[in-house]
Amino acid sequence: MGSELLLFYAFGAIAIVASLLVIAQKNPIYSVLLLIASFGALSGLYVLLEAPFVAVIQIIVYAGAIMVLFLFVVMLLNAPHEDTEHDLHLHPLLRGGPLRFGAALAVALIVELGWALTKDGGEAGAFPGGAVTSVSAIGRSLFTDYAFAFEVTSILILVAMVGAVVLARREPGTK
Amino acid sequence: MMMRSFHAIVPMACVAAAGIAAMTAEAFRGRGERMPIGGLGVVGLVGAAFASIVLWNHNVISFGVVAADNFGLFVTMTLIVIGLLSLAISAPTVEREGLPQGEYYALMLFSLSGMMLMATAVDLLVIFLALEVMSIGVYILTGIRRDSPASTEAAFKYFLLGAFSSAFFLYGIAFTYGLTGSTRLDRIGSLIAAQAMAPTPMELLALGLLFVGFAFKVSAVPFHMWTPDAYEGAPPAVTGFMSTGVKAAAFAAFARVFLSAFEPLRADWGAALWVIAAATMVIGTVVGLAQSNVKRMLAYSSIAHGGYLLLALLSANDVGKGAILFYLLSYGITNLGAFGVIAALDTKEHPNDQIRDYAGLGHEHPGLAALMTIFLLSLGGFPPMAGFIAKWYVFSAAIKAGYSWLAIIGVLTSVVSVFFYLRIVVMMYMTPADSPARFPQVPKLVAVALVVSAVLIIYLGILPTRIIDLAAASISTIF
Amino acid sequence: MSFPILTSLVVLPLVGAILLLFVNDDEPHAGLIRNISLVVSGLVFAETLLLWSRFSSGSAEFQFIERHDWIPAFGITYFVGVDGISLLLLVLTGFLTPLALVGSWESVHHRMRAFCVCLLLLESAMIGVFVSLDLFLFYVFWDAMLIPMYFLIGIWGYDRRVYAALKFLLYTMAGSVLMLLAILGLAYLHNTATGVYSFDLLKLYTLSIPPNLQFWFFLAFALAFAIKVPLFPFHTWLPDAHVQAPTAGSVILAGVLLKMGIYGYVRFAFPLFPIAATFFAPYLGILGVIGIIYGALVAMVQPDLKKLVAYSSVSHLGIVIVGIASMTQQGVEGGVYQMLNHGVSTGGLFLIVGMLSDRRHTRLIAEFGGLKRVMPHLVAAFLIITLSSIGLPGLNGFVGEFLILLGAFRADPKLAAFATTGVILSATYMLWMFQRVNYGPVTNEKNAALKDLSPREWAVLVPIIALVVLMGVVPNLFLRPIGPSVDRVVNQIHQAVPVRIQAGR
Amino acid sequence: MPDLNQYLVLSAILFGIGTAGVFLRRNSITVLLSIEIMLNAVNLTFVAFGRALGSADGQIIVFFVMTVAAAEAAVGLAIVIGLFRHRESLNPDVFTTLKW
Amino acid sequence: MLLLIALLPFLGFLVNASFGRRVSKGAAGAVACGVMVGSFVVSGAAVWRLIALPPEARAIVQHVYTWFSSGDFSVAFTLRLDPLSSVMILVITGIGALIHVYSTAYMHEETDSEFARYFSYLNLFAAFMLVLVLGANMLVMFVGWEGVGLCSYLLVGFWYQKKSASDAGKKAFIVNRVGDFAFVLGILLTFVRFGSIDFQTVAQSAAALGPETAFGTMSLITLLLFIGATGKSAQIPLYVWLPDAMEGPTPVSALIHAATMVTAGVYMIGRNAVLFSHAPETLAIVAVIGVATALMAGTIGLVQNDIKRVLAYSTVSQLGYMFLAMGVGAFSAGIFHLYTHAFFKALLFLGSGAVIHALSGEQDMRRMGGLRTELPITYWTFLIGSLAIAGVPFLSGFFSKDEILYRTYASGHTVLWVVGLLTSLLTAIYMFRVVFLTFHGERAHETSSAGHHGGHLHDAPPAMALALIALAIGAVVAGYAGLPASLGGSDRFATYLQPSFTAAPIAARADLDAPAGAEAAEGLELGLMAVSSAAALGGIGLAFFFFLRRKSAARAVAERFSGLHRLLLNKYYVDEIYDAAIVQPIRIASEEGLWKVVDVQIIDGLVNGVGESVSGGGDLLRRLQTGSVRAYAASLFFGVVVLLGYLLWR
Repeated sequence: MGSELLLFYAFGAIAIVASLLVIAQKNPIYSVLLLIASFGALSGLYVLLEAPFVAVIQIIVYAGAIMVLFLFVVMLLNAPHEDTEHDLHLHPLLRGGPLRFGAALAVALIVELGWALTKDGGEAGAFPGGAVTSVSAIGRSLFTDYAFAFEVTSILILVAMVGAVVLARREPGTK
Repeated sequence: MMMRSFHAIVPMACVAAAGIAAMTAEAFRGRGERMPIGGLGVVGLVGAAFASIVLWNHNVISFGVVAADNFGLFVTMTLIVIGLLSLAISAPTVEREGLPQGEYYALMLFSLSGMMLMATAVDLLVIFLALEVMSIGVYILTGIRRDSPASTEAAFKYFLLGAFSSAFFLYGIAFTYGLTGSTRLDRIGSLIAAQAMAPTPMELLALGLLFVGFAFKVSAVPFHMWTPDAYEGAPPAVTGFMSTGVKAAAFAAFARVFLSAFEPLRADWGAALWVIAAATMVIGTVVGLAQSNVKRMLAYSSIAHGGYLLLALLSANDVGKGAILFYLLSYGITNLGAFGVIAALDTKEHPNDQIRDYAGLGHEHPGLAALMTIFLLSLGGFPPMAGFIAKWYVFSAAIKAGYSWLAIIGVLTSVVSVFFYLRIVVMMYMTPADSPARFPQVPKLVAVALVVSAVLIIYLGILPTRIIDLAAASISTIF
Repeated sequence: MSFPILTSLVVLPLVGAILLLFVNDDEPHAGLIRNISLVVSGLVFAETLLLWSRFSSGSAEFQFIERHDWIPAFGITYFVGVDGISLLLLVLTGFLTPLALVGSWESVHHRMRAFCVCLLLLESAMIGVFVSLDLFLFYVFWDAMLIPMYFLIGIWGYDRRVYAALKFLLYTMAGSVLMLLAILGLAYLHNTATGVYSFDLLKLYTLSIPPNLQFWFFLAFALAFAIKVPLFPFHTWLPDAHVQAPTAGSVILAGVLLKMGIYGYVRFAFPLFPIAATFFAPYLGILGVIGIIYGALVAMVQPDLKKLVAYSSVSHLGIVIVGIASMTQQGVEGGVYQMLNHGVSTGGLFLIVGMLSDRRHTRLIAEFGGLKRVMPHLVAAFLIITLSSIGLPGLNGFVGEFLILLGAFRADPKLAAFATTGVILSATYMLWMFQRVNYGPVTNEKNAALKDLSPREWAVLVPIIALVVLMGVVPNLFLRPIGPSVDRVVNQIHQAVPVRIQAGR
Repeated sequence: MPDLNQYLVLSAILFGIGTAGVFLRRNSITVLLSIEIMLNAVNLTFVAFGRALGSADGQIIVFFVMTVAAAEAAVGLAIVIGLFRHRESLNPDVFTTLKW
Repeated sequence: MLLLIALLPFLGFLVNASFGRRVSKGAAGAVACGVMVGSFVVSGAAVWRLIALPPEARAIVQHVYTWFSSGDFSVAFTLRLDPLSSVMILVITGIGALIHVYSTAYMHEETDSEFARYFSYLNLFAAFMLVLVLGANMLVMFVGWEGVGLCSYLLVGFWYQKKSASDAGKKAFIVNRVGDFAFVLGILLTFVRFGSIDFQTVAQSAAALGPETAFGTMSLITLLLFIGATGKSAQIPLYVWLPDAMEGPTPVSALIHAATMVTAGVYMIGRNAVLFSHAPETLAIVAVIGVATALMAGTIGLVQNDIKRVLAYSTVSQLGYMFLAMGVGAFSAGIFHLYTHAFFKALLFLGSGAVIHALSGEQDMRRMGGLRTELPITYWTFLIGSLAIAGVPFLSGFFSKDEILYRTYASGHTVLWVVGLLTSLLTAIYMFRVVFLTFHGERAHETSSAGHHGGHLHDAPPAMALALIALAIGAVVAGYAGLPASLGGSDRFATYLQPSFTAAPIAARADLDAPAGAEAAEGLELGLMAVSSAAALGGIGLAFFFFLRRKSAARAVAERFSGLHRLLLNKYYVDEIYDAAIVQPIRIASEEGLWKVVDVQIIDGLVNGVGESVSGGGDLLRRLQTGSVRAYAASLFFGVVVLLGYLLWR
């Protein structure tokens, strides 16, 4: 089954590199596009995990909808390049040094997580057979066991919608 | 018992319905037409109150994820009180700032329902969703004064950090799920208890990450940085709402998760919580001393109060659990009262939110000043106010659990905190006003709300027995 | 059950305060406000006297007990009662409040209503402190007391009032919160011992507390009370508070509030933690002696009358501490009696200083001089009160002092010898002050035209002087109720303490 | 065939990158993107666990997470727009009127 | 009855204090004198009843009420009349009455209210003095003790507008307080030791024990009591207040600072005779202090120019005599001298008062002289007084002083006797210096008084004259009450007093008194009398030579020993030393050290420092709140990492 491993590494590499580039970019447009790429890789991984449903909505919802929203906003604000330290006299705590310290923190976190997860002995090792793949099964439990959660999300979306309108709506007066 | 299985969600359903009603009402509101939209909220809340009274003592569980046990219901009631007061004190803000009524009240009610859900949910996923409902609503309310940069900035910071922390929280849920194959607290609890002796690193990860999520919501040091900014930027009424409601809901869930599911791992999180509680009390108080803006000062004070609540959580004996509930109630009423006063004084041209601005309030609005004094004294923990009983309750829990040093830190910080509460009193009574007639008229509704909360505070301060018994009873039903 | 006289004592001033809230706070109503509050406080005084007359002096037990559940979940009860020790302190409170009120008739000009309300609330809280036999209740009153006092100083005080008020409040609180923890600890101990929480003093008396805990608890209590007394070196809030407080504030502060520290020792700290108390008493006594000498010396050189009296309080209360620290019948009884004396005479001194500063709007000794020629009556009263605070036999000060010294001498002669130097020092600073203020020619012509006592001021001073003489000539009248209770306390301590520790001191 | 831990480590790395992004970038939108990265990392974890446990729950939870992500994105972007209206900038460090 | 004695003057005080300012001087004076006379009569009656009793049982006790009591301690306000106190009350009421009468004339210039105030104080004094001597236990005595101190404070500072006067009053009170400090301790120790403070009880329990061989508790008690006495009776080291006390009106000096109050110390020792006689160590100290004081005061008296100051120092010196007597165990002798001294010293003061009155306030003897002719009554009475004090044979002073010297010698303290003798020589000298400078020689006409008195001075008005003459008679005859056996008397005074100095009627007398009746002793006594009489006369002679005949010689001597002269003139600089060594250091240390540094800076600084450091910390910490959301995220993230790290690698 080497191919799966190979694919795993390929997708994984793409995801990581793409994400790194996302946060390495100065221009948000590129960031967004790169993020879409990494999401693509992720959906690939979902396929490997025998979760076609997730893989699909990953593309449709995430890459399709959310990222487009981002892109739209970036365009709307015709995203300026982010300004550098020299453009604004910064509080000492925000200069490069502290930020590098932040990066170090990130590394530390990864180390911690990695250590914890790998040290966690093999009992959660290779996957068992028989993953749930059928969309119908998912749908069924979604609307039975998770019906309430589903309703909650409806409220959530409603709130988000109202909020987005309230906040982003241009003032009646202005311009 | 004949309770049908979805009844547990009735309270929050009422509130959410009220929210939707508010929106629709707004939709049909003609330009410039005045409509008592807040009233709808009141109706919903009263309904919710009625529902929860009926549900009392029945331990209904709906969909296996929402448990209307007495603990949850007590918090729900607290939230209802908070909601009513918030609606009342919101009136002037909405009027003067010309905020979109419908949206404002709708959002407030939605996030309230989220809070209630958070308080009653027994499933991590649902807790997460509820938390999101609550938070997103509050983010928006924070930034609802679109024309004010501060407000938007506050919303931005709050939102960003909130999203950041909820990502950690979610990650924690993921690990928990991975470990236990479920997100139900009861199953998690039993599985963790099974191997509590030697927790696997992943368990600890899950623990830590969930901890972070809650710690952020209750603004515990060092996850507190957002609090002052958000509180200062938001409209005072909203600040009052979130400083009490969010705390209440978050603490309810915090207690539920950590005192039931993760209780077996106390050995691991106890010490961490010790440090965090101490740091929270100290930082909240000490930095509060240095503030010149009332809202910001009260933000730090609320951080400090979070510290006391953490202390109660830490010393989670029978006393402590009751203490959490009682403290949440009294603190909620008190703090809302204080912010109510701020809201009543807040106008577009004179925000009146600097401590200096309170000079001479004692002369111009004796009543208002007196009320403010009561609230501040209660926050400072003076008898015969609710705050005193609450603090005393917490500290007795701490003493009983043997956390004497934390208790000492607690009492000392509360003395220090008295200093900055009294700074306002000094301004109101002992400093002559520099520019007279800055203060607006206080709307009837607000006045009533404030008086009611003051009365409640004193009632809780003098005759707390009934509530204490209720609290004790509620925690005895679960964990 | 009989008429709840103690509760009515606590409630009466409250009612008065609430009553006042219905009167407009403006100039035309000022008189009405004054009269209402005066009547109320007068009634309170009358009721305290009634209490005294009903009190059976022979018994050492608590009387007029009322006990109702309050917060049953924690065994908190509304439990009040008086014994000989608290009885007279109640009377003192009742006696001084009206005087303080009348004494600050002129000096308070703005917000009369708020002033009277604060004073009445304060009185209610003070009475509460003296009657409560439930530690929780006690603490509630103890803390509640601070607020009105804070306002009295902060609003109607002199130029640096805000600083003084805050200092008073925070300093006192800082001490008392630790006591709160100790109280909780006690209740918890009672819980572990008997399975139920209880803040009931009488139950806690019987609780056997391990010595190491006793030490911590005692320290917590002792600190709270030491700050209140104020015991050297915790006294620095006192001069500020006194100097800045309005006359009424100073009178109540010196007359009653300071006593609560001593009262606390006698009622709570000593009997609750006898072993620790016996261990620490000598050190307490030493601090007391330092206080006597230090306070006197510092008082001697004060340029400000109020400051001088404030430091003299430090000195006088040092003597009282020495007395109670001796843990002998005479010492403690004298201490209790001296509390009353100090309340009367220092209260009187502050009233007189108030009258002077009402006339001249200054309290600097250098500003006065030769007053005897201008206002012989005031000076005569001043002289008598001065003498009483010097401790002249035949006036009240002496009896208490002598009993204290006797008690102290039995416990530790050397200490007593040092304490006795107070006899010299008090005379020195008081007479020097008296001479500079009243004798010599009238140097400052501002003083030349001062009016002598007004009828109102007569009304304030006569009762005090009468009491000064009465308490000096027939002390037994007052000592009779005190004796048995003190006896009870002293025995309580000595029985609870293993012999070797007593031998240790 | 890759086993669970490899997926977990991968997601951990992604999560770390996301966190780093939150305070390394000086562009609000990129910061939001970083948060999205974090959420996706979590999703990966969920799915992996679901697969390991052989249950559909993981996938369903992911579905909910995505909804949340969408909601957050919407609100977040709305706020960003509001900010931009005030300051004509996306640099989070510009918005420091509230401090101390 | 006994209470009445003290009560009458007290009533007088009340009346004058409350109504005095409204009634005329006549009325006020009448009240004051009336109560004194009344009290004298009552005392007389009381004493009469006392003497009627058999010697062993001579005591009248009146228990008034229990003053205060606590536990096993209880003070009864009890009055007790016994031979000793009977002498005292007669002296107090008798001489007191005379001085009251005298004062009505002397104080006549004062305004009505001042006049009334004066007499109210004077009555109050008498009342307290009587309580002092009648008190049956130490505390009641202490009441009087402090009371008289108060009155002396008030009367010395009577002319309060004069700073010197109010200073003197304050000084008197405070110095006395130093003594009282010891007195109180003495009382405490007595109670702790004997379980009672009643004189009788203490005496009996003391008598039960033998005399102490080493310095023990009783010695300590007595020493403390004696220190108290030195305060009241102006002995070294606490005598300094008495000369200043002359700032008061002269009658006051006569009554308080000569006749009665200052002798309280002597009386108190007599009261505790048994106790003292059981503490030989203390007795020795008493004797030495007494004689030293006598000598020192005498020397100072030699050179003073203020007539009242001379008398003041002579009082100090005479008191020294009395203590000497007490110190050698001759209690009766001491009291005897107290009694005679009361007469002639009061007389001398009143005489000087008459002079001052006549010269309208002049007190400097260098501005007097030649008044003999103009003030005959004053002169003669004053002369008698001087002769009496000088110890010229067959006047009262002679008997009492010789009694003391004899006892001293007889008890083997030869050195003390020599010093005593020397002192009596000095006494004669300085007294007659006064006489000659004041009344003889030619009138110094530059006196300010001459002006408005139109050159002619008028002698003492009747009221004053009456007092003077009465006292003069006393000064002559009083001594015969104690005519010693050696001169054919029977020493009745001593025998009368004896019961008071013994614990119980049947207590060994021998250890108290040297055998008075022994033949050998008589010869010795006569011899000593001759010596001291010679000293007295010699002294008068010297004074005559130096201060009347050859003034230049006096000046020459003064210049010869100018150093010594200045030393004496400045009273050995004792006041200055006290001021520099005690008063100023304490004052400065308290102000600059205790108050401004310890209190304000250290203690209060600490308190405020805590507050400031806390708020300072707040200022510091709030800087972390940079306002940048990314910094916040960093802090949050930091928290996460640390927390996880802790949990994982705990």
